[in-house]
Amino acid sequence: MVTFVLAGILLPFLGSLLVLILPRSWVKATSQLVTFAAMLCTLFVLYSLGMTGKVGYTQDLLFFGDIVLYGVIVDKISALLGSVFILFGFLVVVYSGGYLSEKNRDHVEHNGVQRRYYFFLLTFIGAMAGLVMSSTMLGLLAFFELTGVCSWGLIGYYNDEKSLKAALKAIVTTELASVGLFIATAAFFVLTGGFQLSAFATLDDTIKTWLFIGILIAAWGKSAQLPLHFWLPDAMAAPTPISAYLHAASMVKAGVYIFARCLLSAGTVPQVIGVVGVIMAIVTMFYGLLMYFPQKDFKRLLAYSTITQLSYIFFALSLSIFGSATAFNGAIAHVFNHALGKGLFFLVAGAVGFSTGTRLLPNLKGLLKKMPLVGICFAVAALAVTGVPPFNGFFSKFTIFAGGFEAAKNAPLLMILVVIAILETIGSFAWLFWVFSSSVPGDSSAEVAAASDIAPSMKFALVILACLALLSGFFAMAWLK
Amino acid sequence: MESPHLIWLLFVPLIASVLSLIVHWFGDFTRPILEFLHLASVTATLVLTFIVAGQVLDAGEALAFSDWLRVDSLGALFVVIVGVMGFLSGIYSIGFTRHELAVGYTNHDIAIGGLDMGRLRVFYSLFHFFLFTMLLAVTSNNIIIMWVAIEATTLSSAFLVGLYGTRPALEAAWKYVVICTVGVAFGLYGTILVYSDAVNLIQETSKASLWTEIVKNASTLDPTLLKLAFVFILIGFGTKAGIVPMHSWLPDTYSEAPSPVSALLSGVLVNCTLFVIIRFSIIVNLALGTSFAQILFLVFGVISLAAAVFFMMGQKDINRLLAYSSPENIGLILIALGLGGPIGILAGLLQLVNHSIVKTMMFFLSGNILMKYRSRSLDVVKGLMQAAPLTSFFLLAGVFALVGAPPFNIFFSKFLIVSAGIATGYWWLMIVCMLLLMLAFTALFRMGSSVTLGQKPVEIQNGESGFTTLAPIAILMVLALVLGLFMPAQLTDLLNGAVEVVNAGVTATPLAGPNGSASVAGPLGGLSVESFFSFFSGH
Amino acid sequence: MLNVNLINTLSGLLLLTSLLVIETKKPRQSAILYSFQSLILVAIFLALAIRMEADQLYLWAASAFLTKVVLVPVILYRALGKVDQTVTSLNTVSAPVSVLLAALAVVVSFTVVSQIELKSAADFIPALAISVAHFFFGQLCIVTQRNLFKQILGFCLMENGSHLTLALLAYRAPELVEIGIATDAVFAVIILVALAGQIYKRLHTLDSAELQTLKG
Amino acid sequence: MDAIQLLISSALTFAATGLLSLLLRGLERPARVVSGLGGAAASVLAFLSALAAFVGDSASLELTGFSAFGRFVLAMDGLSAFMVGAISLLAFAASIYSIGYVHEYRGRGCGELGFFNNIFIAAMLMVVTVANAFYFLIFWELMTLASYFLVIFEQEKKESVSAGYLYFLIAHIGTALIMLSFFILYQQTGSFDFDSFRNAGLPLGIQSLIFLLAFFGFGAKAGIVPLHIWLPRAHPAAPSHVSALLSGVMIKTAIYGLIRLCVDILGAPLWWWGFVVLCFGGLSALLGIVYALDERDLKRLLAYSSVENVGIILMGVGVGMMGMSLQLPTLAVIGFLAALYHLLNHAMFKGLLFMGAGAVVYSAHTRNMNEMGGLARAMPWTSFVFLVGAVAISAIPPLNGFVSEWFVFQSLFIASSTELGVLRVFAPLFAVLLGLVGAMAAMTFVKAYGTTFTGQPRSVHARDAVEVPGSMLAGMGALAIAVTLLGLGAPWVTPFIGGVAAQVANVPTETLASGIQIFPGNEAQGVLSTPIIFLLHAGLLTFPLVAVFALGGHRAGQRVDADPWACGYGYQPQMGISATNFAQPMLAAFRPLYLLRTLAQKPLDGIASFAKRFGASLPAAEPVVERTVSQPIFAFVRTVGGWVQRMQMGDLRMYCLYIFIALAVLLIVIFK
Repeated sequence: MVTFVLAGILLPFLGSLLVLILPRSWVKATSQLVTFAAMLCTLFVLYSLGMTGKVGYTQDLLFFGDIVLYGVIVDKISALLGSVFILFGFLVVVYSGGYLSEKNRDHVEHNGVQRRYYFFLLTFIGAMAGLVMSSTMLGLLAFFELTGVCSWGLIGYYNDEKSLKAALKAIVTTELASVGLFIATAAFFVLTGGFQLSAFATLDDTIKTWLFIGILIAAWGKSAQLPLHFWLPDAMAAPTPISAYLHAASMVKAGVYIFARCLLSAGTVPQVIGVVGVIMAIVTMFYGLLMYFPQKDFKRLLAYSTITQLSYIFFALSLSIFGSATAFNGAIAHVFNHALGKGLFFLVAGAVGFSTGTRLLPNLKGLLKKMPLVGICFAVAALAVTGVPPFNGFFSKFTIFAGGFEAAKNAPLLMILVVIAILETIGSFAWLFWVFSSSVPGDSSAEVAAASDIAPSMKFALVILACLALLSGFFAMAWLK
Repeated sequence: MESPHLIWLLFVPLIASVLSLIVHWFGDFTRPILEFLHLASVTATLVLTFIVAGQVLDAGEALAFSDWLRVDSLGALFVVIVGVMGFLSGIYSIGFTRHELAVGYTNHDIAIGGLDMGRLRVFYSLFHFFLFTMLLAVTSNNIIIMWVAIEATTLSSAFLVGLYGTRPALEAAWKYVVICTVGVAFGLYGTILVYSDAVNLIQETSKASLWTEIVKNASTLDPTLLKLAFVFILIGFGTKAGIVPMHSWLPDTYSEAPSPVSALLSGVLVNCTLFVIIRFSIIVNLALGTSFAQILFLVFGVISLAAAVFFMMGQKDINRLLAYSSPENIGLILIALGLGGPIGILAGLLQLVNHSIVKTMMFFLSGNILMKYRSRSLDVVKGLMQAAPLTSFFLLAGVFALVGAPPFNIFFSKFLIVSAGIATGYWWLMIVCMLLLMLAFTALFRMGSSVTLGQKPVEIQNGESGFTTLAPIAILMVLALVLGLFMPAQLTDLLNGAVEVVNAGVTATPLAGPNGSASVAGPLGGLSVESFFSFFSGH
Repeated sequence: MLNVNLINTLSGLLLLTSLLVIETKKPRQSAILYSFQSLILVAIFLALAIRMEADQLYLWAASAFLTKVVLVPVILYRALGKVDQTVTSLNTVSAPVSVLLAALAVVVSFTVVSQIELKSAADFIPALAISVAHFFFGQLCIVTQRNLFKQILGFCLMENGSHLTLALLAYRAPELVEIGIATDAVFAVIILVALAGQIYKRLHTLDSAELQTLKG
Repeated sequence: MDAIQLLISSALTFAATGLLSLLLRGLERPARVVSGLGGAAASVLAFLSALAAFVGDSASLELTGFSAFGRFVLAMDGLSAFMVGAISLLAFAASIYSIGYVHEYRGRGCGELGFFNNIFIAAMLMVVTVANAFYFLIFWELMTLASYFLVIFEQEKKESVSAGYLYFLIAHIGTALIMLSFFILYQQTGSFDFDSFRNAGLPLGIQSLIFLLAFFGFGAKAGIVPLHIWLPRAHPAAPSHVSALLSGVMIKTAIYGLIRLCVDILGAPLWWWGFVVLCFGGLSALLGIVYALDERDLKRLLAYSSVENVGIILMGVGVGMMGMSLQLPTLAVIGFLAALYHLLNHAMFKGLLFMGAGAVVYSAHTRNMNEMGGLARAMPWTSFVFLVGAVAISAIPPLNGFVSEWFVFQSLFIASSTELGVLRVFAPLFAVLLGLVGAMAAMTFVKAYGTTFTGQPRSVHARDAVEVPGSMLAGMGALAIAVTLLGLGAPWVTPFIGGVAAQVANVPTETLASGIQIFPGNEAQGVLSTPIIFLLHAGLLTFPLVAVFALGGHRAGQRVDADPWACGYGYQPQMGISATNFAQPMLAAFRPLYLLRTLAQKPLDGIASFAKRFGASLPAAEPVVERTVSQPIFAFVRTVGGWVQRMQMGDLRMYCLYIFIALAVLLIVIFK
């Protein structure tokens, strides 16, 4: 089984090397093939884990002496998230095949297939898989930083002043934050004499607190939480499939994932971490909500939405510190669901940009008339993200809130925060749905009326994701039950 | 163990140096012969370094000239660095000088010049002499000769730095020579102080200048004098090593010298001077306890790191930026040494090795850029991705490696340094260092993105710079990756031995565990080196 | 047996000559003064050789005479003959200030040296302090003088200082060591002079203040 | 098959035919027929399920759900069965009706319409039968979602889209409130099953909190004043058979939810709960009808009337709840009986009326009553069934509206004789209010029918109108028959509903008797015989006829066939009574109530302008973290960098000095 896990991690890396070597005309197909194979591997891991009663296992792989540097952990969480990250990676690679072309009106200056794009993208997919599957702190740290580096290459893809600046901002901010993880990992190593996460539980509370503060700082930076959030809206200078993958589905989840993974390994965690996490999450949530309103750029709006959704995940994870397993499951489910929902939303934004050449919301009217598929996917994405059943967002949000109420049983003050979070979800809904109402139905605006058709590969990705956005909520909930 | 190879190791470059000067008798064949001689010499040197290192691994040390030359594990580590980097620089030089010859030497006062045949001869001759002096510095057991060798490195490289003969090159060369000779004069002073102290204790005066003898008698040396001496040594050799605030020659020199020379200066020479400082610190540790040298190391390490990263901010010149990255890394190494203990020393030495690999590669790359753009300014050098994709790929990878991104080697040494800091209780210092490193990170990343991306100037032709200039880069790149992912057992043994040597005076118990042995574990077949990390696992 | 005071006095003389080397306006004169100073150094070596009964020091004296009294001044003198003398008298600080700084260097040196307890050097504390101070004088020369050749002379002064220390503290060192140091110094001077010559040829200046294009 | 199996097969049929319709979207006619006939068949199944539940014992089904939040439980008790019955009746009619009606939407996505419509009905069926809060919420939102798409179906109209948005938003807020109330219960019980909620044993304070949350949560969906604002916009925006479903049953699911949670589960322990419900019911009834009267848009008028009727239903619920808390079983049963009966009745006649309005729109292509007139001639059948609906909604015997309002009156009368002081004061007042509302409702529908179907056509549309297709007439006809039967058959229907009410009120069912009685033996047998009342009324009607005939005034009955005389001018259609001028006197009389709307507008405007200003200031707030944190840090670093870089000024001598200073400092520090 570990072979398949490893194949899921290493195939994308292999692909990234192949992309550099192979002729230019093979690049696209190679990338798609490799990610498809990786996806099959991880899905098989998921399937077989499900068949064997979801009993997790760890396999150490890389040693220095008796110290495990890297190993894989396959459990409910890593198998679930690993498969969704790679699956989405595959879809993004497919989507990119159509998106990166001369027909793209959003970026007319584009010149053909670029190795760099696929190289960074595939490396990123591999790194993300490696991160999720890691059973050691060192693995988390190394892949955490690697994802940052890849994101730099991808954000700056278009080579203009703006995107380069955004790329630098993103990498500097996230790397600055990752200092926290770096120090925490080093301390962990010094204190436990190894890197295995399983040793986390043996540490005493004071040390745990400090380690978690380091981890949280890194996680906040990566997951664009206040006050390290500002890189994410600017990172929208990236090609849209990248925004979909990195800034909605996977990379920003790296932060929450390490937090979750460490929480899981640590057993009991001092409540002060929970308090800090909950408060920061609520503050970010509301900040993100307020920032919805002035946004004219579709993608920036989505970026802020991502920020708030990530705060939900932080919120839930912090709640789990107060003793609610439900909240933890909710957080994991939300990682899963939001990846698909928000990913779809971004891909819709990409499709809109592709065919109309604009991402400005005031110019987008009547998408449904001109581009029914995009319009429908828009609706699905909006519903999924805002948490309307039967779309996936609802299930995880509901679980989070239920977990919040569970946790609030012991700490009544939390109740207020949970209610605030529910208020935020209404606000989120109100605005995103307003955007939906004003851009999807009705008569087309000039820009939309003049839209071109989107590429078949983009349609493929959109349809698959729309279906997943409908089904994944049930799946995640059942899987984590 | 007496080692004739050690003697040959020194003589080969010396002979090559002399021969290079006289080959112009061959007229039209001068260049091929020069190149052949050059290749033969660097290859021989490389082979000899490996042989010597092998002997050290087998026997613990290699001796020659009645103990005046001695290579132990610590020395072998540095010898290998000199050998490998010398070899790669040698390969790179061929392509580089050919290109520069094609550009041609001009008498005009321009920023970046080319070469003519005469200068080429000087280049090759001094190149080997430079190599010789560095090898002498790291193989000498005699502290005075050590000093002589270091001083000689300055003198031999002075004309290399000023090779282009342009105004900035000459200015840089002048500054380099004056500051370094002044600095190294301090070193001489310190060396003399140590020696004069030792000479009073050691009956056999001819042996009083031998490092091994001084170490044996270290505990009886006069503490005050030793303190004084070490201050002079640190300041003196620190000048050469580029420790802030004695670093000031460094950016000028690195930026104006021909790229292979810059690579050697930053990748090797710095290490050689650090080697001398480490040698003396061992004596000091034995005599005064560890805290004296460690505190000095820490202080200068932090100062170097902090100042360097601020120098790097907003730097517009690629080479100067890379140059300032040297004090940054030296600072890290010093901090690691200052933290002390096996982990700290190991981390420091590892960082030293890694830095020299990556920095050499970066200077090669900057040489390639220079060949293509005839400029080092970030305002001019843009769009390398279009102009030379492979170079640009290497450059990016180099930047990642230099900032310590995984899976490159510096990531791990950086990690070890921070671990060492935390293990010794310097939490806050480590956080400060990491934050400072972020600035370096920013600066390097800005450089990387500015150079590789963006729109290239219209007049620049597309195309790579040739095999001989790319192959060494590729090799270094592979090295950086390999050392990031696995650690060859031989290197581990060398490092272990070196740590033992450095640590000798401090802890009575040497490193725990058996010598490194490779074992295969897991489907990846990860090389397992037991002793490497075992001293932390056993606390 | 020579009186210790002789050695100390000679050392004091050394200081005086260094000041002269630094402050003399014309580099050629400085070169000559340097030669004279080296001669005093040779005298100290001889005196030490007699007092310490150290035979090696005779050899030292000989090699020092050869290199410092003859070779280096000649090289400098000849090189200076080829350059324009107009820019020679530039300096950064006025003479009184540099004398003051020199005095400071002497005080610092005495303070530091007085803490050292070396039984072999107990008699020569003043000489030792002076040798340290002399070393600093060289530094002072480099810092205060803008002429490249004066800076070379500054380096030579530092060399002399360290040489004296070596002789005072480690007179029993093998000849090879001494020769190594001396040769290195000579080579250093040769290379510095050559470089300075190149700079003069290419840039037509000997003013180090004009070598300030590389910064930041 | 038992009730649950029938129900599930019904729901699946709805879903399947909906999906089929979606798949057939390219071919509109088959899509229309599949969704319509399939919906009708599914409705029959659902109705059978309700019947089976009434006949057999209460049935339930449990499945281990996919979530951690408990099992998937479907339970058919009396209340659920009643709701299923109500939904299925209306759904049947609407489905039949839709076959013809959807033709109006050709080329605009008939397939999608069928899909959403059938999913919507299926979701409603599940909402009223599912017995787990988690699944309840899922179906609840699914219902909202499907109906949202139906509301914005005419997406070309801006107001449709904005109405849909408003609807969805308020519904979502309501859902959040409901969810909160469920969460509180979950927190205490650790389960989302309704069964476990029943045993929660919460403190009354928390129970009251749950009640308030649930009341406003469900109230938002039910359209109680002041949460009704979406209703008159959203309901008319949808295609008419959907409007019928929305007004007829969807808003009743909220009533169901309220009863389920506050009465069935919590047991309505405090009297003021019921009073709150009663008050909001009264308010809604009054304002709803007042606004309806003012409306000239036929479908909006009907929508406002729905607000009124929800108010009436809530009055019944309120009384019933108070009866429970005061432990007066009779009052409780009568109250709930009234509520449920009116719920069913309203479903029927409001469905009928909306469909009638749809038929008018179908033919006349306008919703503005001022542009109608004289349609009775062109569309006699439509006119007739609309008249039936109008009579029923005006609570005129013998049709069903009268029956249920009568029960409401009766419940209020009984309430006024309880010992609770508040009730003694307010119950009569509410009875009076109900009377007033009834009168105005009659007036409203006189206006609606009159201006639409009688007089002269007031526009080209109206003149060119023709009768609608048979399927639409069949759908409406079915409802007309139901309306009549529910009215005339009240004595036989009442015990059924009474049984449900008793079950809701948790009292034995025997207290209610059935049969034709004018004077019930005890107050519990508060059953009226509509046939007798009908006979009485008919008798009263025959009296003037007989009088005229007997007194020889036969001229009065003579038909004069001449042009109307209009003060010397030729008669113009505009001179006839129109929707606007008809209500003029009432507008004057109820000016304060209408002023409420304008008054409420002011704070709303204030909020809106504040929001606008706030929103305008947000862009400035966006980079605030950057400006206050990261940029200053960056600037600081740059400044420091500048200082440091000044060290490297290019002067060799200074560089040497640095070395010297470093040495000196070290020496001084170490050697003091």
